[in-house]
Amino acid sequence: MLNDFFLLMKQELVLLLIIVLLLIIKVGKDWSNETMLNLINGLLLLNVISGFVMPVEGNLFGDMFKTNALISLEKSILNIGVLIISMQSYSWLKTHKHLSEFFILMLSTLLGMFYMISSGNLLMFYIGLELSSIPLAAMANFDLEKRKSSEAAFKFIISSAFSSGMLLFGISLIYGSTGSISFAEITNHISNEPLHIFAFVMLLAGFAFKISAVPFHLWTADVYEGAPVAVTSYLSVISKGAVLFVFVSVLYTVFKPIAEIWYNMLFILAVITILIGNLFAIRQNNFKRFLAFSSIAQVGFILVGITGSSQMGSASVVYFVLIYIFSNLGAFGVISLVSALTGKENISDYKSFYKTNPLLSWVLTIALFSLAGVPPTAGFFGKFFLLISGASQGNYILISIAALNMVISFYYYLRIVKAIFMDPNEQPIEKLSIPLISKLALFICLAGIVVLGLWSSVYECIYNLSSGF
Amino acid sequence: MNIYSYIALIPLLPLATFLLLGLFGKKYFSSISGILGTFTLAVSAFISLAVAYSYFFVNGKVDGVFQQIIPLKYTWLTFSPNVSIDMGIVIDPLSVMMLVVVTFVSLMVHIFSLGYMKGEERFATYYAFLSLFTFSMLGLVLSTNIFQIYMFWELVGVSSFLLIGFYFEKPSAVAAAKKAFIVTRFADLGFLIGILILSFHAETLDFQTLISRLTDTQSTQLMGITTASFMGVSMLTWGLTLVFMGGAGKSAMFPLHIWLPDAMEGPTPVSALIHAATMVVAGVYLVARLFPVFVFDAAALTIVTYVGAFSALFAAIIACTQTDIKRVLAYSTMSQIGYMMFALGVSGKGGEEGLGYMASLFHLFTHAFFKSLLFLGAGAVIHLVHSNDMKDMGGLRKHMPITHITFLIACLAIAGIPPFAGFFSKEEILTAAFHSNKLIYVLAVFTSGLTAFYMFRLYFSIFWNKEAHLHGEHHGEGTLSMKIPLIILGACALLAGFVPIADWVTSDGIALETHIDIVFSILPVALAIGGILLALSFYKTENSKSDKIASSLNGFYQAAYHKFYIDEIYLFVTRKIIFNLIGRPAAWIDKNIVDGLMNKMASGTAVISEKIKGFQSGKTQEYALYFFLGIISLSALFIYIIK
Amino acid sequence: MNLNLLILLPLLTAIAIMFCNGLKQVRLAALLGSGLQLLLSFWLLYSFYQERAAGNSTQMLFDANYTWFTALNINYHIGIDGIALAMIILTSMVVISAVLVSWTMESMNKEFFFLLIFLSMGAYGFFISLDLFTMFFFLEVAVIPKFLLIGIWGSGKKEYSAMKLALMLMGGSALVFVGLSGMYFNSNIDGAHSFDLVQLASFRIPVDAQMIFFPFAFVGFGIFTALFPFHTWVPDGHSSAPTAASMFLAGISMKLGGYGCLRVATYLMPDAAHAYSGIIILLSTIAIIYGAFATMMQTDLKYINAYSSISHCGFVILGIGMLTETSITGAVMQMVSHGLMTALFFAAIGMIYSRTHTRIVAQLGGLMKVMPFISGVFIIAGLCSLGLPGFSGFVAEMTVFMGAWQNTDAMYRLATILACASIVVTAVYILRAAGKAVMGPITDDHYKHLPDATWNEKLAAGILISGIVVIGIVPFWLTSLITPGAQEIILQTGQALMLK
Amino acid sequence: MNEINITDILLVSTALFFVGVYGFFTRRNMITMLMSVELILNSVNINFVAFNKYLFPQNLDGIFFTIFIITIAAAEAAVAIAIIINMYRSHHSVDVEDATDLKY
Repeated sequence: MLNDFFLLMKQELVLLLIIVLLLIIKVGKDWSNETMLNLINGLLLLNVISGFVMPVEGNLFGDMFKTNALISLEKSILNIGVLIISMQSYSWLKTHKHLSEFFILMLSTLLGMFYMISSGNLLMFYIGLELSSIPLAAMANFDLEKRKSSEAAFKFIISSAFSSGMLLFGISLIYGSTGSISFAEITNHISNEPLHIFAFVMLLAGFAFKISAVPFHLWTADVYEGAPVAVTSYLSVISKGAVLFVFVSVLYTVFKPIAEIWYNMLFILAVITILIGNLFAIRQNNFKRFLAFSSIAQVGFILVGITGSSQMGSASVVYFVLIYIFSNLGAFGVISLVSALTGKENISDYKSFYKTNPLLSWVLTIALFSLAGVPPTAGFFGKFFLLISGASQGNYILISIAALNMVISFYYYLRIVKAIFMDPNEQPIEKLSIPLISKLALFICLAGIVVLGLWSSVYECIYNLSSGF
Repeated sequence: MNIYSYIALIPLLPLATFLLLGLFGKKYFSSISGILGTFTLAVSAFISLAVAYSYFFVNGKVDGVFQQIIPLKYTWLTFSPNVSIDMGIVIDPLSVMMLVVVTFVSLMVHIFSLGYMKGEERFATYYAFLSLFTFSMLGLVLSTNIFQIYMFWELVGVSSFLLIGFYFEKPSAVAAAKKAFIVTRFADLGFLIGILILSFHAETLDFQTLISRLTDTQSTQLMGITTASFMGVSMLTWGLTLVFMGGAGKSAMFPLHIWLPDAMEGPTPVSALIHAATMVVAGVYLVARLFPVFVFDAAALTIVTYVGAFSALFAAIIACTQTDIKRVLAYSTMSQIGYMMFALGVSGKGGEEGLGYMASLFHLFTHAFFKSLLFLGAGAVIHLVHSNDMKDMGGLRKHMPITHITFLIACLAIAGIPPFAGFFSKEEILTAAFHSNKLIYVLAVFTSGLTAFYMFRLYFSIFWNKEAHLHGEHHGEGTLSMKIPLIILGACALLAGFVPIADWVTSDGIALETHIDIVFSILPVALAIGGILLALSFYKTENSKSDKIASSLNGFYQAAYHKFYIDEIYLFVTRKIIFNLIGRPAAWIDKNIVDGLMNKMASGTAVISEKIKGFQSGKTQEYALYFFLGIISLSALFIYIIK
Repeated sequence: MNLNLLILLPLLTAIAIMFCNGLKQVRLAALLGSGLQLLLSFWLLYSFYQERAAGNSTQMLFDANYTWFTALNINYHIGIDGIALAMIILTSMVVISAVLVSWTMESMNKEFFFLLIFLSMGAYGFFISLDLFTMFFFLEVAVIPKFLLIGIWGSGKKEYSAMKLALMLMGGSALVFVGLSGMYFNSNIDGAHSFDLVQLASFRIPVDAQMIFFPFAFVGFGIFTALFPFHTWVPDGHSSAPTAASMFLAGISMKLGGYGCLRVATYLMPDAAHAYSGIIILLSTIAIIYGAFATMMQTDLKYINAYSSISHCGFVILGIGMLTETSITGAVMQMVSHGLMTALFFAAIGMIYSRTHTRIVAQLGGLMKVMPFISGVFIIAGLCSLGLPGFSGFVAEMTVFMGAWQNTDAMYRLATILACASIVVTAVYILRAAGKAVMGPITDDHYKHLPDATWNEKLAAGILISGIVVIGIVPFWLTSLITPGAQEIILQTGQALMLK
Repeated sequence: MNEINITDILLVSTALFFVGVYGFFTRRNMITMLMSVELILNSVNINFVAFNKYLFPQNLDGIFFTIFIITIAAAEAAVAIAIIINMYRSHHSVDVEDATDLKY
């Protein structure tokens, strides 16, 4: 039993150890930021590796906590993302006073996400969700002196409090009508009675809030814009990815009996999410805000993939999130460098970026291409599989809308490429000296973008792991 | 292989010359390019004569009938199992005669050009183009396949384009070249569709097979093509008429003639070769080639007849009013080709009835000599005077005796004065017309009188009349190389009438007995002499008689002088109707509607995006409100509506 | 013969270019790479003939099938038939010419040649693919580099044009995607869905599914080949692009669409192809006629050629829509011919533009006098465009017409006649342009001192002209490659409409 | 006899829920908005307890849940108030309408 406990919760425990270690160091030692950052990156690397050691399958605490190979992989994916973000925020955090707090908060949210992913019970899920969002609000406010930062943090905490209120109300109704908060039990009782549908919609809204699906997305852009770049990238890939993992498994297993209903709901949500995301993304000038809307559109595509409701659907979503982490972090890596070194965050500042920073330009361009879904980057494969998965239900209207919306998304991604390569600029961003570790992070992203698509074993592996659905 | 395989050399030699001169001429052979071109063509001409001799006198006949021989044939492009373009060589009386005419006239022009084009910067290019033309024309006459003919048809068109536009710095030359190409191209459209129709029904492109299938009353193909109809006209008529349209374009028949006078912008020897003797008769050749099928379809043949006859008269009238000597010659060419056309039109299938066919080709033969002679003579005159306008000429007989004499011979020939070449051929044509269609006959005779008049108007205006003011240093006739062709062609114009074409080139391959009926000849000859005398009195000396006549016929004269405004009509149709009503709207629609729609879609998206930005108001409470409304509406939708 | 070389070679060249320094090294690497491509494609031709001569009559030669994504039954399946081979040779010829005309590219030359070679990889990959996924993959590979090529090195309103081109082509591939997914999910090969072209061809997709997805696939690919009314990217894109990109765009990219229409839409969904052929013919006839008339009103040489491409590519669609063996052979020939001819045209225009700095016809004049070679190239391209015998345009167009005429339906006949009529209009606009720009008096004194073509330009033009002339003079060589492929497609469409 | 019916309790909780939502939408003061959220959470708590007591008394899922919600709400409030205080430093206001720099 105890053995099981240590093995099954291995990833959570490692994370916990790191958090405790950081706390101790914070209290006891006064190391320089560089040392700390190197140490943390080392620890996070260990964390990533630990995820792949001895994967086991099993349940704990009366099925409240469950883990299997897919879940373990999902956690590892998040770990990789966190490592990259930490590497990328090197320039930003090098001079920051509250370095260890940042990581303590971030790893706490990660821990929350792990719980959430492993949850087999609504209570566990709720705890994980809150653990992953409350510290995030504090992180969003990490640039304490910035007006925008605190506004973003306030919007985030108050909106997420409201949304978890709604979520909880939905959960309470489900509990009231099924008598259980365990996923396995709920599946047996759920049906398409109005009360269940109402409760489900509230639950769905909670999820949709987290993954920023329209119309529950409105906080996203404001928070992304106001928060520090590292937090924005964390929000956009890690937090979103974690919720998506849960969302898929909850929909596919717990709410399987009402699959037809949520299928139609997702259809509607996907269409308006893609559309609204695209329409708003077109006219943004702040890079982070732009990526916020583009990520909303991406979520729309993910929703299309989820409608596949099969092994293929789950696999394509997990695969896409993996690719999305690399692509989006590739873009955020460049933005965070530029933002940390020059303070410029507008797309118009990037005009003629190529003249001064060809390497960063190519990384950014390739990352944007991957987000847009241009072959041979991995983004192409990710989008292709999502849409194919969506098509597997025979809903070609959805596929057509999604595919045509890709054209709009091309427009705004190419607009940035145009700014980088083609638009003239009197004062382009000067040549930046990139810290080695950031460079390494960018290369990891680049390698991920190139390899993950062409190397089919990645998808195969995820597909095989998704066989549970 | 066949004993005639070496005939392939005849077109291939000029082709080789073209490639050699076209690719390297300017750099390496500039000085000797003329000699080189002339020499190879002389070889070709010699082979042609040898072929003619061997075909007409030695091996051509089997049982008194000239046989069609196909020494070479290779499949070039297969469309479907039965329909393919074969590249080959056909030897029959028609093609052998054409071979001789083309190589011979071309040779003369080559020689003449040695002097005429001397000192031109693009001398080598000129010979390259001449060789290209000769090659294409020879390919055309040797074609075994209707598509092969079409290909060479296009090639002669383009060589004509290149040669007319030889002086490419002159905008008028470029315009004329374009006009010639486009008008004939338009006619070729008809030809092409005609080919499509004929080949579809005959299921072949090969002349021999096509003719045998479409003339065999038992064949399913003939049944098919005559029963299928469009707008009440059988497909056979459609096909033949459209093919004839192509021929009419190339042969400058009304109303597709407008390019020919303008084509005179090219160097004069080119006009002699292309626009007098060879290319322009391609239409006649085409109809003659398909003659067995044409005979089967009275409607198509009637069209040929009337178009030919009308063109003959129409051009003759215009020719009387023009002052540019090359244009006069151009209209006269058109008129003469009109003769050939209607001669084919009035012809019957074979034997005596096939007189028209023979007469037409006979006229083609003689016409080639005297018309190229006229052009070369005109070339010599222009070379001296540096002007095309007969107002700048006069009294030239003293300066250029040889040109004068040969020109006179040619004029007599074209006027149909015995015993010059034109007399015999025209006589046959008139006979054929007389026996078949009296109206045509009347037109033809009248036209022949007009011909004599305008030719001698030309002759007197150039060589007699007032003294021209010559400037420049040399007042001679030009080099020897310019004189020799004149003399040779002069001899031909004198003697070609005695060549027994009737024995050789007939519609059924059997020799035809012809005889000159003195009584019959009186009327046309008298008319011709009358025309000459009229011209003599008007133009021999400087006087104002002609102006008086002209002013008395004011309206008609003006119309004729302006070529009956056909050019203006064309210009109106192209510039005003096609450009303004089709071209401009198409471009406009493309820019504003089709493309505009795409741009509107893009800008529309941007506008929508701007319109809906209010949802993202920045107010947290509104966000929560939308969140809540989202829940309410989704649940309402799924509880009450979608079930 | 390993077809993977066709992908590897450009890829390695592109990588090599990244490690080069300075224009000299870069262009040498590009030339070497594209030269090897040319050799490889001809070696492929040779081996193809060897195989056929040895009696190998399988439809697709040099077949190689590697599993890629097992879960979705996606394979990297490659192989070629004569049609694909013809397109490959076309690509290699256009690419080397494009490299040669960009010989003196100054700004950002490394990136330029990299993208150019990368594009060629996309094209090769597309033509050798026998798996719809792979095909789609390479189709999109060949889109985005064009955006950069036009946007960075172009002229005029280049950003607008680049964006328009990229978006419209992406719209096309979005439609293609829907078509592909429909075909995939309606296929059932041993209980599994498949993207495999050969398997799908023998499976025959259910007719009702064909009826839905054919328009998607056809229009999607059609956008690439300027199907009316989705052609508007063509004029802007071509005219703003740098010379090499225009050549590639018109010479190869537009052919991707034609090939896709044929190989994917028509071949795999033959019943729908028959059902929709009326509409296809209608659209293509409009494109032909309307493109020709719109061309007539253009004043910019590149616009003239771009609009004429719309008209000429209309013949490709027409040939496909007519669904006879001859017309399909003609369509493929027209693709090859138009690819070479239009590349040559753009090369000539580029040469003129780089010297005179104008492409407006009215401002040009008398170039024949100062640059006879370039003018000659221009005229040859023009003559090929207007379908002169001896050049490839003639055989291709005539084959389309002959094939089209085999349909006896009155509407089809009318379409054929209208298409034939367009060759007259073609003559008008080509001669107008040539007559003003290269003939006539010299309009500007400084033209008198302009140099004629340099060796690289001569070589580029020489390669393309030799292609045009070889096809024009020995077309049976090309048809013998294409016809078996066309027969296969016609066999598939079930109605071999031949002259009995 | 005088037993309180579950529907009565649910009525209260529902009312509380809507009061909370209404308060959240209309109150300008950030602290009040936070209190409105607490109202919503409390309505959920009532729900859970009521359901547990009346419908599923055999186990204590609902009660557990309630305890966790109370705890987490406290944490949430702590962070939220910290952020609001920080905001007050930069904005000199706790009016939600003043925190609208980020929009569109």
